[in-house]
Amino acid sequence: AAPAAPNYPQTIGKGEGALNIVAWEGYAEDAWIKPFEKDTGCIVNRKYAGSSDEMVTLMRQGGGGEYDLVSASGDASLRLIYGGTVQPIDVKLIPDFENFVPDLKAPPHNTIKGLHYGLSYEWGPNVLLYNTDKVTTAPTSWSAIYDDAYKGKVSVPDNPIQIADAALYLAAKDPSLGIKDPYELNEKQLDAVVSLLKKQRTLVKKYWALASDEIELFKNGDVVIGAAWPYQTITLKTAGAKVADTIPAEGATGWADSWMLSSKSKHVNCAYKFMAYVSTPAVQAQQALFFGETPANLKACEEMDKADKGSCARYHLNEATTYIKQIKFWKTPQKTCADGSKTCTDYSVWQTKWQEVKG
Amino acid sequence: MIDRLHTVFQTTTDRLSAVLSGAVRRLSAQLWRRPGISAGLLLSPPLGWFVLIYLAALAALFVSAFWATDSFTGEIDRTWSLDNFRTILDSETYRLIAFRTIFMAAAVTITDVVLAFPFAYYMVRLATPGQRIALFTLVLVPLWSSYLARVYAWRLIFAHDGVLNWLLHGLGFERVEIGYTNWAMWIVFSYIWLPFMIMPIYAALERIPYSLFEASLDLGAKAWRTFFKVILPLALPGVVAGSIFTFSLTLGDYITPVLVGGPGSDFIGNVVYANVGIANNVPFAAAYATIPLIVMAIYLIAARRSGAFDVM
Amino acid sequence: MIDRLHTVFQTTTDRLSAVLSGAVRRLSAQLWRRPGISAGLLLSPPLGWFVLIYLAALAALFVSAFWATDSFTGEIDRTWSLDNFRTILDSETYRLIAFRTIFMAAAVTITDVVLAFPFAYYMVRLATPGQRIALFTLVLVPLWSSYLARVYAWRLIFAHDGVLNWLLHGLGFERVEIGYTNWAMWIVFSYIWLPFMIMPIYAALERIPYSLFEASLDLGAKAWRTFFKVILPLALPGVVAGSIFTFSLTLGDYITPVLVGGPGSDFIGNVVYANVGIANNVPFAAAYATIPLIVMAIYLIAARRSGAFDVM
Amino acid sequence: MNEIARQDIENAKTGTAEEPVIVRLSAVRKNYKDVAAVEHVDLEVRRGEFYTLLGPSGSGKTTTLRLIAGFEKPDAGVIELSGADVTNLPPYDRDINTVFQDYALFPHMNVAENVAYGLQTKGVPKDETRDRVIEALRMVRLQNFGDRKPAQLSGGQRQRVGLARAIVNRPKVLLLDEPLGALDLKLRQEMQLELKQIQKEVKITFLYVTHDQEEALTMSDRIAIFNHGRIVQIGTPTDVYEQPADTFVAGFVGTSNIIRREGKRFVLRPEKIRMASLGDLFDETGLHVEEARVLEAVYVGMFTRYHLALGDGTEIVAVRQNFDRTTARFRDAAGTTVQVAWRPDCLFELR
Amino acid sequence: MNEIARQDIENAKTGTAEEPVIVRLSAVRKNYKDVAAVEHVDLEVRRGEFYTLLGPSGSGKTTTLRLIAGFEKPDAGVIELSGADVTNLPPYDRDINTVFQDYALFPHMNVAENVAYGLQTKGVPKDETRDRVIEALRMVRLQNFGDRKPAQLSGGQRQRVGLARAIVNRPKVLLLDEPLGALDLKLRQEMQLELKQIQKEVKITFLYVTHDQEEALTMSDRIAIFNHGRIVQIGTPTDVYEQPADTFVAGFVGTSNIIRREGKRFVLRPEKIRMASLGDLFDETGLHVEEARVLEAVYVGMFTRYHLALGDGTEIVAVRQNFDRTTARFRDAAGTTVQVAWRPDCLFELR
Ligand SMILES: Nc1ncnc2c1ncn2[C@@H]1O[C@H](COP(=O)(O)OP(=O)(O)OP(=O)(O)O)[C@@H](O)[C@H]1O
Ligand SMILES: Nc1ncnc2c1ncn2[C@@H]1O[C@H](COP(=O)(O)OP(=O)(O)OP(=O)(O)O)[C@@H](O)[C@H]1O
Ligand SMILES: [Mg+2]
Ligand SMILES: [Mg+2]
Repeated sequence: AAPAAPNYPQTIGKGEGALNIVAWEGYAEDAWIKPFEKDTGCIVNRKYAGSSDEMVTLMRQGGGGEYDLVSASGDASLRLIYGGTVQPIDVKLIPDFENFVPDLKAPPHNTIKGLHYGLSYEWGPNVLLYNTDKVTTAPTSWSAIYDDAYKGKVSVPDNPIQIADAALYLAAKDPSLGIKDPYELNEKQLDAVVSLLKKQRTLVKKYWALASDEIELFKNGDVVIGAAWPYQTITLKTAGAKVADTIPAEGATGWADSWMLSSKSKHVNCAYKFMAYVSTPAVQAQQALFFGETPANLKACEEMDKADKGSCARYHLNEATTYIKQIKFWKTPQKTCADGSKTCTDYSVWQTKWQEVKG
Repeated sequence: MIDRLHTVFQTTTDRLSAVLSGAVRRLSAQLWRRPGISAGLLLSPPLGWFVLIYLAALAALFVSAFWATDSFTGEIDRTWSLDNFRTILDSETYRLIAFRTIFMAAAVTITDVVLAFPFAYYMVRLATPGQRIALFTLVLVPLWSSYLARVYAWRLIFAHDGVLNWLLHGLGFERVEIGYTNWAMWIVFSYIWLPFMIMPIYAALERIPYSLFEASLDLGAKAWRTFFKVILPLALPGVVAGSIFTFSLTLGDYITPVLVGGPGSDFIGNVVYANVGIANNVPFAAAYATIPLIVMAIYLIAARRSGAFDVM
Repeated sequence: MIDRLHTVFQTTTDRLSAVLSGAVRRLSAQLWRRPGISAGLLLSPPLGWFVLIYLAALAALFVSAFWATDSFTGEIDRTWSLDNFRTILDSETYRLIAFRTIFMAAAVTITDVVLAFPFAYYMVRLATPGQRIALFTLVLVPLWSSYLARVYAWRLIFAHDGVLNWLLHGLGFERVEIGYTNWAMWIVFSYIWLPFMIMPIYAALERIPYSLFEASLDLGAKAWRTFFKVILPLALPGVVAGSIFTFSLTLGDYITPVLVGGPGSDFIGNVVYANVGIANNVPFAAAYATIPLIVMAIYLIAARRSGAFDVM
Repeated sequence: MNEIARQDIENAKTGTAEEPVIVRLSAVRKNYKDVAAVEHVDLEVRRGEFYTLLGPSGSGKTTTLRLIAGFEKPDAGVIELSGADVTNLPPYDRDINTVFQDYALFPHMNVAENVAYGLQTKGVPKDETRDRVIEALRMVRLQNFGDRKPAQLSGGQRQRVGLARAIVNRPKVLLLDEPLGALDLKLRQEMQLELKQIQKEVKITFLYVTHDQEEALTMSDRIAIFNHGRIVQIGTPTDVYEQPADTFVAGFVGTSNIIRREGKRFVLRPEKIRMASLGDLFDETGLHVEEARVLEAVYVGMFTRYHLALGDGTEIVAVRQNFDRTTARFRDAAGTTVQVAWRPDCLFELR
Repeated sequence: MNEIARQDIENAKTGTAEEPVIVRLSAVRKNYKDVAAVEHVDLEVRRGEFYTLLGPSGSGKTTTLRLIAGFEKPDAGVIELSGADVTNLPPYDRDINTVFQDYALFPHMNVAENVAYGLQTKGVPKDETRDRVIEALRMVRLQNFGDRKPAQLSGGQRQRVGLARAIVNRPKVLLLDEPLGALDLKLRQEMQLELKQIQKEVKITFLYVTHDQEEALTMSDRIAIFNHGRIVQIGTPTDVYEQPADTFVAGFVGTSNIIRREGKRFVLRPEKIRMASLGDLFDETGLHVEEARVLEAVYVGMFTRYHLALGDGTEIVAVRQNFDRTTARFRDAAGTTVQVAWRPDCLFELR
């Protein structure tokens, strides 16, 4: 399949009465979905997915068309685009689009040749999380999770995209490899990364698959250091756990989620209404605070501070335009590198390699 | 209500410990009387430990159902309350999902009984020994391939452009759109767990003497009557065993709903998964997971009161 | 190699159709001889359809194993090749995972036999009727709660600061770190599928006349000898049935590895899931899923050659 | 004169010829693959008869019964019931009921439900069913056992339930396949009396299979002796015991001594032989007298069994009723020589 | 003189007193919850004896055997084997083997493996095991059946395998619990002979349980009669048949007529009664003669059974050996009056 051609509606018409969405857990809470349903009459059927892979699967099932919208992360979005599963969105129909962080208006993970296949939503970095009781000097480098010191007490996500984290670290540690973009690795570079990850495997207690896994692991003392999301840090801290997180010197990978519209959507009007609604500052702020991440809409800053003083700064929304440059956002690795050569390794290779790492 | 639940809990614990200590007493009495069996009991320490941990795990689960979680922080609040159960009962969605799960488990069980019975009957009564081996193979082979792969195979069949529609189209029928619906789940579940019904029914049928069948014909009953009055009641233990298997396997599943279900196909397992996986709300998940247990308990107690077990 | 596989395929199909047509012939012969059973066969049309779809699903699975997928777009390329199998055999990781899965299934099966046997034996021979009901309840109750909930309960037990370590610590023992290891998986699997072993062994033991036990003692055999020479061989059908259940259920699982496994805990099911979910590489997943099937087939054929089935 | 004796004598005279034939098998044959279970059987059972099929194991008795019941279809021949051809009718369309050797009681139903089963399938009204069940249970003396499950009954009681379950339907013919085969001696003797009693009461034709010759002799109006899938003799008990058609019948129906005289073979039953000490006289005249050596004497309570060797070496068995309390008389003589005697007409020549 | 008779007479004289006691039960008691299965049993079995426990169902025979085998522990009393107290030993430490009523053959082993089982547990060398198994199978005439599975054998054959499996161990005592109970009459009679033969051959003490009185009478050296968990009489077959200790024994061992004379009750066995037409003379003197009315006559082949009513209305049974081929003589007389006679010493007074 090829990317779908645009098929924009002229205006947002009357809602179809229903909307089927695939979302991350926590991305469609009653707190903001109920008012939407009341306002628009679009009843939202939510399907929570546990992983990017599951999202792709769900969106493709039944030849597409079962679900209208998906909150895809960068490691899934290109797969959805090139698989013809999602269609371009007419951003002119989204009033808040102009308030988005500039880098998120047409990022490479959801915009191809000027066509917006996705509408950026929330984003955040993958941080280095550690137990302040057990790790007394705050780590400043990702080397902490490749270090024998915490053997058997390390946890990293169970996700092929984790290769990029290691690549980011290797890019700084071993410049001779010539890694420029952690998502664009040739075979030699990939092999180097994989051998590093294989060494790391002996240190790992568990590759976490669900957000809650990581929380449990830290809470129960199974793990003292690992790669995590800010959401987990916040949850653990409020639960009284002695943890802290940091973005180490090498920088961090991160995710930027986008709402994407199925190319066979049966509820296009409701979908546009929904996208417009969740782009509003109020919803963006609610979402950010609930999940522990940063909105795409710069205007959400006030709303965040209103609900939780200082949270706008805590999530770096106030300096988003610069902060965002530190983060290497997830995107699906492809065979074709940015320079047009076909020497890069694609996602299926990563996936195989990741399987090898895990064993 | 809490008081009552508490009493129930207490009584259950008491009973259980009475039963266990009774068992121990009886065991030692037996040991004395039958020294021959003592060696067989060398096996029991691991079993004892296992039962202990088994009970601990169950208890941990049930107890946590009465706790609460701060929805924002995810911290567990160890004060006893029935809030979780109240939430479940008050929410239409949760009620619906619980009902759907139990209903589907029941539907799958009934379907499997209906399918497995003639199949097992054929194997026991009509098949030659060679055929019997072939049919056994047919039943067992799928079990050796991955559960997931089998479910995916069904997706290929049900897909809009899948095998089924290709077949229907070829035969000149209308295409059907049963992929990603509860119908699809029903078929897939029935298929996946069918061997777990066939095997116990086969074992039960094998034990029914053929002369009972003849006696029924002799007394003027035709095949249907013989089936419902003689064969079915006597095969009931096998049907019950198979039903326990298929019912519980369906009840506990949460993958098939994800893979072949559509919107509105969530099972209790999915809610449990969601609550543990995201909101980290173990207590709520535990409470929700006990719902079918409570339903079954009520059902079994009612069945017992009505004397349904006396037949066995 | 392809030629050989093709021949095997052909032969299998031929045999299968021979068996089926034989069955049909035999059935109609029986119908003539025993008009009484004809009504019982009204049940067969749904069965026939089901068998057909059942076979179609299996066939879809096997056939797709020989196809390929475009790795990026997920489109299926329907040209026959053995590439998938070659990839699997060449990769140490895939071989290891397949081996791990089968080994774990075998280990769990053996564990469950060892645990279920004395339990079932106690229920059949030593328990009073009241105890028997209590023990049955103990075995069956967990089946009615969600599979996931039970697995999570074990996480609570195994965690670094979990119930088990709390207990060990309280008793003055060293803490153990078995959470998120293959040991944890082994225990959880053994626990989850134990009822599926207990029930058939119980049924088998119940059918062994007590006099055989006494005869063995009478002839000078002590308990161990009696167990291995008399009880175990006679309970073998139950053990085999239970083993089929636990083995196949473990083999097909992929959730427990995710939830309680650690690094190096992936199962065939996880690879299948990854391949379907990510690369949408159904053919590869199908090929991988057939691996245990092929292993089992080779094993069973070898067992048959060696005459292991003649005992039954 | 008692019932049985009277009937016996009448049968001998008239062969119940005035009663219509109720079961007729004509040239019936049945093979199981290459085993000929029933080769060629012609049979006529008259209404009200107690008709016994007697023969060794594997001689085709059960197969014959199953053909009549309709559980099997003959390969050749015709089966008639009251003159109508039923060869192709299924069991439930034949007015016949069977008492199975293994009882075949439905284990999940209690006694009353078992007995009521046949009536319910026929749609007999509830009240009538209840009355007839009570009546049938009374007949087999199990009035108070209606609520029991078969597993709670002894062998003899189960047997009687099997009987009640059959007779309650008032079939034209009742088939009984070794109904007492699994019972111990004492119980079997009791049940024999009861069966006979019940047959008199319900006046149903009994077609009875046994391989116990004593049972056949005491109970039957007529006996058909089976061997290798064929009937070798049909007759009253006295007929088959006293005038066996051939060596097989002679040997199978009771113990029999075969004596050769003048190149001919004769049957001599053990009880026909009188014994006396050497020199004593027998109390009857016209007896054939010989000398014999006593080999062994076995005390059986009611009688003593003697194993004797005649002058020509033939070993024979003789029985002697124990008229006296001291039984040592002849036992002490074991090893010595005695006189044996029999009425010449007790020798029955075998062809 | 034959073996049994000689032994019988010797027993009667000496009570096998010269042989040592091999099994002794002293004041043994066994309760199952509130049921007293065995109340108080004293028993002495001597080496080489064929000792039978006879009694009705539920009288405690099986329980006694199970106590001796070690399957149950007595609540009181002592069990000795060759003088050693074995009360607390498990079955595998007692030099005793059992032949089970339901055979209890191991269905997964073939005949030879079944028979070899006991030797293997004792670690008998392979060669010797093979030889002894062959010998034991020869003894029960199953030489060629070593490879068969129990399911492929007939009832009688299975029984013999059970026997071979026990005797191959050459135990001091062999316990047999109604070993022939499940067999049909013909087979049972054959097996009785064989059992007796085998006992003579292997010279093992047999402790035999039955409730078939004829079996007990023909086979035993001594019989212990059980009732309600107690032994009511011990004696030779002639003892218990001819001189029953009480009404119970009289009724249980054989058919018995109870006659009242001068306020006393006497036992009279059916075979002691002679019959003659009115006016005829009996061939013996000193007989007590009465008149009786014939109620019924049943032909049983070897003899005819007569149901008679004496002058005082007492109903009695008499049997008469069928010396003649025509048996109609007395049957025709049914309903008429005959003379009955017996030797006065055949009346045995009951206390
Ligand atoms: N279903 C069957 N399949 C094959 N052979 C059979 C079958 N039933 C009976 N036979 C054979 O037919 C012959 C006659 O058997 P049948 O059961 O009629 O004998 P029977 O006289 O009733 O013997 P028994 O006294 O042992 O019951 C036997 O050789 C038997 O092996
Ligand atoms: N395991 C048991 N539990 C309870 N009661 C028992 C048990 N075994 C025997 N009894 C009772 O003990 C009494 C004696 O039984 P036992 O089996 O010794 O009799 P038996 O003489 O062998 O009778 P049968 O001729 O029927 O075999 C009976 O009343 C019986 O019900
Ligand atoms: Mg038969
Ligand atoms: Mg007994």
